[in-house]
Amino acid sequence: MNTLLILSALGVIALFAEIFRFRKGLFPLILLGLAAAFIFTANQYNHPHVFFGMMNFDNYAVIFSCSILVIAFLWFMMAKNYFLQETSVTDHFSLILFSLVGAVVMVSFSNLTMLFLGIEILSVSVYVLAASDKSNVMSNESGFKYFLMGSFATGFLLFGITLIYGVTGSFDLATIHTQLTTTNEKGLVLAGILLLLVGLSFKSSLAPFHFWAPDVYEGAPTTVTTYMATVVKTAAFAAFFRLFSTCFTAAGNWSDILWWMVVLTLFIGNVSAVRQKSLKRLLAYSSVAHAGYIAIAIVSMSATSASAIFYYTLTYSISSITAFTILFIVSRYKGSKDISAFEGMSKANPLLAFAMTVAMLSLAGIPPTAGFFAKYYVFLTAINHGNTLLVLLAVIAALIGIYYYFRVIIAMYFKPEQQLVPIQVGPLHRTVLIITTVLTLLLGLFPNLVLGWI
Amino acid sequence: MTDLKAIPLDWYILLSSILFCIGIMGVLFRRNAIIIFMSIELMLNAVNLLLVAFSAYHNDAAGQVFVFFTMAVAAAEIAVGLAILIVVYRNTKSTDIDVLNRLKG
Amino acid sequence: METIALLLILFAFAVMGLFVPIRYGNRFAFISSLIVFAYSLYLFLTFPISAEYQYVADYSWVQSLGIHFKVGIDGISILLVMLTTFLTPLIIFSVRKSEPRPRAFYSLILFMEMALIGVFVSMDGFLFYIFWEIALIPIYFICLLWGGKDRVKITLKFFIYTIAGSLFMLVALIYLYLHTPAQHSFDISALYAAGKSLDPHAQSILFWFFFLAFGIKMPVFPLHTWQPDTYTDAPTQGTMMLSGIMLKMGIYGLIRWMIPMLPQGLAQNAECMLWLAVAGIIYAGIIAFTQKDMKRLFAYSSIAHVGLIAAGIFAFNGQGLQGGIIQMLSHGINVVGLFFIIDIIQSRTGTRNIPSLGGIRLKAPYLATVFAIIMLGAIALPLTDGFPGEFLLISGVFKFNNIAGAVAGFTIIIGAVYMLRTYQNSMLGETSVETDNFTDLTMTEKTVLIPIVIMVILIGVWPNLFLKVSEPAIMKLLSGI
Amino acid sequence: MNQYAALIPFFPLAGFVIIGLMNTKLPKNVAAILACGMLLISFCLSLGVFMNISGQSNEVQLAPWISVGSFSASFTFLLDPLSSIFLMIITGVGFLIHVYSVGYMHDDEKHNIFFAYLNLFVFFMLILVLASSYLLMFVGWEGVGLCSYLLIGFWFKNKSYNDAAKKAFVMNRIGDLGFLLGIILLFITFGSSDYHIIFPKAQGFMSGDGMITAITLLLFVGAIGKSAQIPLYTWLPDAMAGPTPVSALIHAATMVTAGIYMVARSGILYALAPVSMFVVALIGVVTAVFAASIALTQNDIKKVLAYSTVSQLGYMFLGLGVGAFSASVFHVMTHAFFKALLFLGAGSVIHGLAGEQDIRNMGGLRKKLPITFLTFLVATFAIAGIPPFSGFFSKDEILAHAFTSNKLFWVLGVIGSMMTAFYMFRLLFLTFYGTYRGNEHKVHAHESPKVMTIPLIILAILSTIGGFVGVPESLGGSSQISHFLDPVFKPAQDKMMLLEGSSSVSEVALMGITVAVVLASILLAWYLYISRKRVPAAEGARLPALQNLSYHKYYIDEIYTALITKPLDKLSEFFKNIVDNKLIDGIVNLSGKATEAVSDLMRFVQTGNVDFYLLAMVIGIACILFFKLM
Repeated sequence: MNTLLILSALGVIALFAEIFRFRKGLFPLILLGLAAAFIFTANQYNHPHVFFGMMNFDNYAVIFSCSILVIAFLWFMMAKNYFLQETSVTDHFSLILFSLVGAVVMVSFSNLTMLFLGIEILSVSVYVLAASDKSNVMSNESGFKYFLMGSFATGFLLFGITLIYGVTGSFDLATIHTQLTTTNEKGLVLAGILLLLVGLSFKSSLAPFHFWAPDVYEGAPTTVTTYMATVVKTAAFAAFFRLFSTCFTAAGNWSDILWWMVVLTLFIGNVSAVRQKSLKRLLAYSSVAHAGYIAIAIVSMSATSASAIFYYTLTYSISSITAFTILFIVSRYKGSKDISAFEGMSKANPLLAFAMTVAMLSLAGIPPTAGFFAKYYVFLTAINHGNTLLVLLAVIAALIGIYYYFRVIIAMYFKPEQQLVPIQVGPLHRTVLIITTVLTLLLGLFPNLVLGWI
Repeated sequence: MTDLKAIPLDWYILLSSILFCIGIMGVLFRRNAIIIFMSIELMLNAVNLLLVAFSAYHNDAAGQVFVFFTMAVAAAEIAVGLAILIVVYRNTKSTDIDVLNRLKG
Repeated sequence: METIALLLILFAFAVMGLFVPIRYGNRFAFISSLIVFAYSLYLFLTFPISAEYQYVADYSWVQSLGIHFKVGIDGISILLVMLTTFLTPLIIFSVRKSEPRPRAFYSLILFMEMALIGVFVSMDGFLFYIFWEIALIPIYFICLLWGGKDRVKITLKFFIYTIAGSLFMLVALIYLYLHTPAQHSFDISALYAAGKSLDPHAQSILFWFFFLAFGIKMPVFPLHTWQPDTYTDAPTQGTMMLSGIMLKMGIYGLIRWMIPMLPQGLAQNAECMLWLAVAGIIYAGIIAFTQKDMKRLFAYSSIAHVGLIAAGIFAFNGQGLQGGIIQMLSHGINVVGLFFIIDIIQSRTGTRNIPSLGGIRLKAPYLATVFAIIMLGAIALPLTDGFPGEFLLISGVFKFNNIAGAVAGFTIIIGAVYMLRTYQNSMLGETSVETDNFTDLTMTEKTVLIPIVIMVILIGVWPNLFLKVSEPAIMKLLSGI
Repeated sequence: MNQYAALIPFFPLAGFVIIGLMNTKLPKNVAAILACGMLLISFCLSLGVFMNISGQSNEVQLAPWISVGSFSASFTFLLDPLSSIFLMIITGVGFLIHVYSVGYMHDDEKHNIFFAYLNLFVFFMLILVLASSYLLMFVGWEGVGLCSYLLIGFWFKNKSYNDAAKKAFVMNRIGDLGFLLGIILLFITFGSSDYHIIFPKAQGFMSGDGMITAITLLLFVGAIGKSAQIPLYTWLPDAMAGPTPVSALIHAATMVTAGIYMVARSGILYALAPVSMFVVALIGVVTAVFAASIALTQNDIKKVLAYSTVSQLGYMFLGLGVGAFSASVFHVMTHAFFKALLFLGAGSVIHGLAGEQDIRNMGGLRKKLPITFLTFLVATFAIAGIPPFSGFFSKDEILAHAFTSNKLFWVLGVIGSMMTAFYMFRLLFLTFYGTYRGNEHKVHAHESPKVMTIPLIILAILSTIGGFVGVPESLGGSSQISHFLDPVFKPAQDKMMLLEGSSSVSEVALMGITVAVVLASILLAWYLYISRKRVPAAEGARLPALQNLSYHKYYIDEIYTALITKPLDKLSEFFKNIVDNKLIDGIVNLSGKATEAVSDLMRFVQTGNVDFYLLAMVIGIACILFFKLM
């Protein structure tokens, strides 16, 4: 609860900072606040705290909140410079902070009301952020598409919640769980579950509800895209899993549908990325594909699913931050987000190229990076659950993935250099990149560091 | 409240489903963004209706509380949506959604 | 502890190699690899002849998943570790002064050496897989950064091809892991037990999964098409690493992981595998007849040789396995020598095209002699290193299946044909325009080639030196099934 | 004595290593003396062994070699009468040829390397005969093949010489595969490749045992390759590309007889396999006649001798095939003497004529090369089988055995010896008689130096008297050599239970027939080439059909090229271009291409229109609800 309070307070401060001409001090304050929120959250580990049946800060919630806070911390460091150039920096920061509140709610709800609110708090902020580059038609389009489809999907989500409520008479997860085991309204229940599945699949961009993702990711400002690919995705999957693992494990047979959706997602995401020229769009499709991998753990609902999702989202987010940060730096410098903008980078900026390589290897799932262990863990969970065929398909999809991630590496290391002038990397970005790269390798080599918690 | 219960629940479900579908159709077949927003509102209100009905049948106030949340959220959403639409309109001079297809492929 | 020391030393050297002054890059890497060689030689000389793992170190790694950092060396591993540490200094030293390589190149080689040794000493399935994959990254970059003109396409194909195999192996490993008793474990013995407890059908399927990984790495017909292109396009050192050491990973995987784990799988598929391998011998050998590019020719010849090793291993008897082990060593040594000779020829004449060579023996008798000796090793003349292996392998295969053995035996004829053709067309005859100014071996080149020649003869005359080391481990393996 | 005997092969090896490493740093004289000296030491040691052997066999263990489980092979030498005879031939004749080479190769720029190779060859040959196991024999077997390769292609600038060398190696390899598989089968059957384990065990097998038959046939494939029998004989005539001493040493006296040695050594196994025996005899006799018929029309002095060698080897196999093991070994010995002599004589002629090898350009050399002529004459008598020269005894012993075994073999054998006499005397007459047909101005024929003629003389003496160690009882001799070899061949002879041959009278009668036939064909040769002064037609001239066939060696080489070499090359290209590139790699690449194509398709689906996305969503939801709820 403290987390929510701190984040909300920060948001409000940020909102008023403009008035009090507090722009300079705002950034350090936010970082401090996030650190404080992290400490308070971490303190609640093993001290579950239930907030009036609305929210339950169990270990699952704590771990995911911490993960989200860490990612947000890194994100702020990455995005600071971008927003400082904007006039309305404080608005943006407060939107982000509010959306973080939504994310924390999404990982800790114990009532469907809170789930709905969390999703909406998060989404509404992000709709605005996506469109925040006002003069850019792409950004407008991105925000508009996101909004339109998002609110459309919200309708289904709500319908699902309503049907479940209609059958069980409660929004409380535990009650729903017990009610569902005894109810006779199988049809309504299943319809409700399926509509919830649709709503959450939309948020986590599973096919065939993924269409918004590539366009929105591409059009939104790179920093916002990063936020969507990391925090939003983490929160969406945390909520998805929390809901389905607490309520619907025994009710209705929804996993075969999800199975097909996962397969579709894996192949659509990976195959579509193959021919992309723009790295940003490529990463967007890759994000769709990764959603597929994460969802494997939900299909294979079992004891290790939660930690698999946690590990996957965390490492995926970290690698994504590396990739997007470098994309951000390069696109600012060269004015292009295409893969070709990276040509010759290994000569001009060997360390940048190295960091990008590590990120790409991690996204491709190659040892010793964290991305490998994440995939491994998901596959382990799936095979343990008997979903071997799904894993085999995922393996094939992963191979396709390697193909396009390596296009970036090849561009950096092989293609003749366009410009040998090294790109200047600011200290904040440098710090972010060092942290994320080290974390990618460290978590890959010692997954125990985080696995033990959940 | 007794009046509400006099109507069979199935009818509520049917009605709101139909409303919901009309909303969907509106979203799908209209090009004007404003009308699409309205259709989405229709969908949300269909859900609200159902929620209230369920709430009544269960004798549980939570459902009605939820409706308030929904309405608040819907209002916020539409506000944001309209704001975005204004920005879009400034750049494209159109509220037709077909104009927005630069991002693709 | 010694095993971990070996890995750590190499890792440290690989990292340090990135920071030494540029002009000492080569020397630093060479000396580091020599130190590692000396250390492994010490381990080899003091290695007790026993079937048990020595120098075992076991640390819990990912506790919740039963993953351990468990390494150890047995009679089979020590030979491959020795092969790796013996060849790496030579490979590093083979870089010619006229084509200097940056520090990263050497670091990648040292890094790869570490990964390769890691593969050979892993006693934990997960660890094995990690090393298996890690080994791929440096070689990918070596080929990508310093390869020939089609390197982008070819190396990517190579990478995805090999990763494809390994991912299927990963699935199989996870499957086996989940069949270990509760508190699952990746420990090699636990995996052995798990594999053996499966019903034959399941074993058979897993067998194919593993085979994809190992078969692609070796490579075995018909999974070989990445190999000639990659060998041809990679820089010489890359080709040497690939063919000399890396393909042994696949063979080692067969011996250490696949077959002991899935005896029923082998029993069901041995015949099929054997014929596949034997077909590869003949197929690749015949293709080698008409290759004009020397590198490509030796690439195909390597497929043929590896086919024989694979056939011997699938026959799974004492001769086959021991022959496979000794042949791994000799193939590694021969092929590194041969590729280096190609490099020498190419650097002098600017071509690897066999028809435009000729008469080199007139100009460079030392080179011709060394080439001849290594070639004799490659065609398995008795008292050179190829013979004990090929003889044991053919007899192993023959024991298993007479006809397959006889067909496999044709390798000694086919090998002689293409090797002698190559030798004749490059070394003998009159000089051509390209070879007219050929100079004989320099000191550096001699330093690389003389140890190879010594090993060619040593293994041929005294194969027991190595066979005895691996024998107990092999016998244990055989009795375990 | 035995411990010293183990050193016999290592002296030549030392010679090879020293000369090979020092190469040009060593003065020519030193190298030559070193090489000859090493062989002389070996010869002396061999002599000691030979004197002391007296029927028993000893094994000398040196070192282990390969061992895997129950299987093991070691460096162990076996000294018995059979190996000691071969030791004598190899070191003795080898030494003489070394000495001869000092003169013959004196001016060659690669003089030292030549001696190194020769020494290496002797080393491997000695390993071959001293081996106490098949596997070690295989070491020598392949080793001599290597040296043969190196020496045939000694003048490696010449492409056709290199081709000949390669051909020799590959054809030998074909045989070696048979040999190798035979060894493996021996391992599987007897658990070892050591003679002292195999031979006693073999006696327990039934005659005609399938396994033994398979083993012996496979081993014989090896012998076919090494000893140049049909169908693998074509390398030997080409092998004449090497320097003449090489032809004498490797391709006449020693290496090519390795096949005979091996079959003789495995006598007990062959004795148990009548089928194999028949095959051996058949291939032997057919080769003998076939090769002789080719030799009839050849014009290259060395080619004639080469085909003659093939033919003589055929006789030896005939002997082995009819069970006359000691007779065959006897013939190996006499053949070594006279064939080495013939080659060296031919070498002397070539040397004297500065490289001329075509007999059409010779004639009348009797006066100019008197020593060469005389020794050549002796050798010709010996090979033609004129009593009391050595070839007579050995060949007639084989024919006598053939007669008792199968009359047809004998008939063919006699036809063969008729041809032998004819082509040898044709060669002799065309070379040394008549008038000189070459270019007198360009070449001044001269006798060779002493270092070359002395070995000729010694060999001539040996060719003359060498036969007396095997004078059959029927001619009042004591057949010493077969008694000497008896301990080795006794078990095999017992197994065969040979019909005790025809009476000595008929044996004498057979000899009479042979000698008469031989004399007749000599007369024919005299008539044609001395009286009628006929000279073989020039290149390209039209010849009568049969003669043409013989002159072109029955087109066997061409047939092999068309049936094996060319198709294999075509197959190679087919495999590479079609199967590998198009089919297998095509499938691999197709997966990549297909992915890209699908990728493009999917990009097309991602239209950018929101209403399409929404529609897709609704369709998706509809499908889900439909499938789950209906």
